Amino acid sequence: MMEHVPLDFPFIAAALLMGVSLYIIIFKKNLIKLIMGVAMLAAGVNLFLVALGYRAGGGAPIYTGVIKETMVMPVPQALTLTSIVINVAVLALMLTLVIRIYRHTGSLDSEKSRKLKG
Amino acid sequence: MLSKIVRTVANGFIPFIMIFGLYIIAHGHLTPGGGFQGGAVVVSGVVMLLVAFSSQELKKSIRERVLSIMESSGALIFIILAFIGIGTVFFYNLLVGTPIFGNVPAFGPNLGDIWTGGVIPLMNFAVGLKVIAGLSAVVLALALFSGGEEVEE
Amino acid sequence: MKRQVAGLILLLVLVAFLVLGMYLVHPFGYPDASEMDDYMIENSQEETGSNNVVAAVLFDYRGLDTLGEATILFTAVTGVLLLLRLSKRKENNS
Amino acid sequence: MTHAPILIIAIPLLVAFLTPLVGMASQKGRNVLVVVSLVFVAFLVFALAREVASNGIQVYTLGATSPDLSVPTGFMVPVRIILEVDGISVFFSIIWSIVSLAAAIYSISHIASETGQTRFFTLLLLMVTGGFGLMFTGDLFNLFVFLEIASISGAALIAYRTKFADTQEGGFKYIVVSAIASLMVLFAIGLLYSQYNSLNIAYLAQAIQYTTLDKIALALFLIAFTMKTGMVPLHLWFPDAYSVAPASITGMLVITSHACMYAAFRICFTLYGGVINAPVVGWILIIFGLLTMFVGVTMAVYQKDVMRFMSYHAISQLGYMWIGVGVGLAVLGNPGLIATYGRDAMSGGVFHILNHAMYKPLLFFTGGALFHYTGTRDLTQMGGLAHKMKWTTILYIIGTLSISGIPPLNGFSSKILIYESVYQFHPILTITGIIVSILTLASFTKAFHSAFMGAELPEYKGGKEVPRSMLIGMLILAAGIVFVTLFPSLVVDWAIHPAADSLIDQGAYINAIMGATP
Amino acid sequence: MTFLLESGYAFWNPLIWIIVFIVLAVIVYFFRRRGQKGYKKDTDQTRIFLCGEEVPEAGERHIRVGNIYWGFFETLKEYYEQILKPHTGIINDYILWFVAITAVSVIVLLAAGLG
Repeated sequence: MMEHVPLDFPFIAAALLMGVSLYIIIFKKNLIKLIMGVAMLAAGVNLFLVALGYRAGGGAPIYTGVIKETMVMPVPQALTLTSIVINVAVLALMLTLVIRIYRHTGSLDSEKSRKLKG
Repeated sequence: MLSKIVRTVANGFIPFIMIFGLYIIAHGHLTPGGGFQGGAVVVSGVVMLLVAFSSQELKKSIRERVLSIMESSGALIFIILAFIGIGTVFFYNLLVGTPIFGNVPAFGPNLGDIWTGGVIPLMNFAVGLKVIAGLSAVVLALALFSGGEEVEE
Repeated sequence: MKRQVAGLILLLVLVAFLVLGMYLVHPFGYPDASEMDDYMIENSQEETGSNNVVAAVLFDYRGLDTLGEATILFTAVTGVLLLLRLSKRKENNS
Repeated sequence: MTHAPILIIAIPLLVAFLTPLVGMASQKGRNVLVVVSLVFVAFLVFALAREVASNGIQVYTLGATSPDLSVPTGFMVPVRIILEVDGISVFFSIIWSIVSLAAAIYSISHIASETGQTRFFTLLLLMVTGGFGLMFTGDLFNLFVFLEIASISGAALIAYRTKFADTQEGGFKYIVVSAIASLMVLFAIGLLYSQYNSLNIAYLAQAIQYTTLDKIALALFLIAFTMKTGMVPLHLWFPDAYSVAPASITGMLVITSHACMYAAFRICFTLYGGVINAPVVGWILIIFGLLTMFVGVTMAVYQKDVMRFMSYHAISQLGYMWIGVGVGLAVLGNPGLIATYGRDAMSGGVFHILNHAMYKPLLFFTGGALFHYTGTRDLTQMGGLAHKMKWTTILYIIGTLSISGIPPLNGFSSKILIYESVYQFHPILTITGIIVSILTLASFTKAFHSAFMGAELPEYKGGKEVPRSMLIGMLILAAGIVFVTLFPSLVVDWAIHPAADSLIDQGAYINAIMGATP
Repeated sequence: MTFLLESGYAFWNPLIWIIVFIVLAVIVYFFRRRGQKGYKKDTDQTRIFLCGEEVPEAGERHIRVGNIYWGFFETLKEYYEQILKPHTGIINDYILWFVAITAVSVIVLLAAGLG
């Protein structure tokens, strides 16, 4: 499938996005940046999922009005929709907890909020 | 509380945003969109109000209690719509073929009939109600809390 | 410091494996298998009466996922309102 | 009765949506509603268990024209979400129903002095729903969704006591770890979907080829689920999250970690069972299990916070289960060895899950009772509490003897199964297990002496025994311990062996759904 | 016989253990009631006697958790220094461990497939 390799760009982009976000999560000590890393990781996974369902030259799988002959696969779009909403929920809860931590400790540094250790 | 111009523009825009969101919710089974997307659009209007006016101003008109009642009722409508199929199977689309949203389009492209989809439009409405109430409650609570207040239980 | 370097190396190894896996995934736009999705595209109109196949998948074929999704949103809202509540009860309603 | 699987998932969900409305009306009515619904769900679970024991695997296809129409007529691939309940699912769901009922009853007076009780019980019911869905579903993406439900509600409940800083920190760590593990699981699901275009576990188990992508997906599944379980190199979040939560929630979190263990079993035995390189994965699990046992118990001896101390013991007990099931997985390809000792090892591991699910929440509840009485989790400030908390002391002694495997209590009956069967696989496993058991007894004796024994301290003279509902919650679990102690072979024959066999027998799981198709 | 547990290579029976414990309890009780009965409550007979020294308060009498198993920790000092090193309560390190173990297990699985 060598002739298709350039077409793999969305998958490669998803993998690189996941790598970058994992780097952010591991090496950035600011809690808000950590949450941004989690959001980017979710974005990478969603990009991978929605790219799975694409068919070359396909249109939206909706029968209203004029449509193309080939339709892209509907299930990955549904899965991506679900996972986007799930990640919205997770991020809302994370930000709430960070606000509370900031109220308590007065800092956003993950090395300062380590009362629990050992 | 931003300047008078921003507030006036927000006042002008808010009905269009609401109507667009409700359109997306109502046509979820015919066109791209659905309950979650339309609800998100409506909540974006709420966020615009929150930015234009202060959160205290909004707190006078929107009450936490009402929002949580709306959200619970939306979720309840959704799960009850899933339960009505339990005579056959849970989540069975009972309304296909009945007068309510029961028309079945012929296979292939068509212009779209609003009375199709069985329980899907109703579920879209339930989810839209729930998303509007829930997300505005979250946004309002975060704004109020960072403004120094806390939410009553 | 040594820990950070080792972590960086292992992270690069993992990302390398992910990119390798991405090359092994079917070429973009040409899926290997699509029986389930073809079935949904064919039958969604007569089974659910919905023109929008994605809506049919969300609310009929994979309805439990959407119920769980709505439940997760409900959970997050309840959790946010729980965590931002008054930490001590006011005298008038206690 | 055919609707039992979905009712067990949907009724706690319905009650969770009702709870905020009822809680606005009356607090007592809300508590009654929660407890009654959980009792009803427990009855449904036992009825479903009898159904599975008599009629085999139960299949429930959501939205189809008939519940057992798993594959559309004239078609080869399952398209709808299918709930599939076999022996191991029913086993875990029985544990989950009992412990969640005990935790709900315990919570009523454990959080009586806090605000936001209505939302607390709502989240507790949502957590129950997530656990049941995780155990019953036969669909990978649905498993991810229910995993997220359990994780988010768990994180919000861990941070329930918002006036302390450490609770917020523990909840944040828990939700970050859960979110990343869940996203890795979702990525692995996408890898599988890209090749086989299906999300149904049975269909994937039939079609899987063990290509390179499948190996990467297996690694992601395995490490993500074992991190959620609390296996040792990835256990660091575990005590942080468990020690700060309200005690009832800690007792439930133990079972959610067991549910993630169930998901890992499902992946290893059912999804990859036919093609997996069993010795390698089995040895990975065994080595992690040895580390888990030893590091967990040595860290536990070191602790001074009562809940952290018990959390590290929860970690070290997980090691027994991993060793038992890991040995069973390592010899999976060899029917002779399975018959010789593999099945016994897996039965021991599964039996230990049951025992651990009885005595560890009991011990966490007693720790919560200590917190309720003294207002601190620090063991150095406790002492002489046995003078005032007689019931708590007795229940703590029961749990201690059971966790450290003192005959005749139930901890011993599962440990002897593990020891004897694992010894033939490799003797070092048994030796480590016995050493860990000794250290467990030593550390619990230390905690018992420093908390309960000694003269009555002046600062704790005024208090009295914990309220009744907390005692009821603890007594339910103690009754379970006594039952398993008295009738070990009954439990093994009716619950443990079917569970272990349903893990070993992959074909039955596949045929239950794909039976019609060749 | 529902009490009997056959573990494949041995059996054991909780009833036997319970009976043994009951017998031991009876023997202990027998010896105990052969002891002194002449003690009177709340007199010097039942008070703690430390060679005439005055008895410290309850708080000082109680051995706190920090002082138990001192020798154990003293012997295993190096082990505990090593094992406490990874337990930095920093969330980033937790994810670092996760990524590291995932990479290692991917390598192991792929290598096992080759061999």
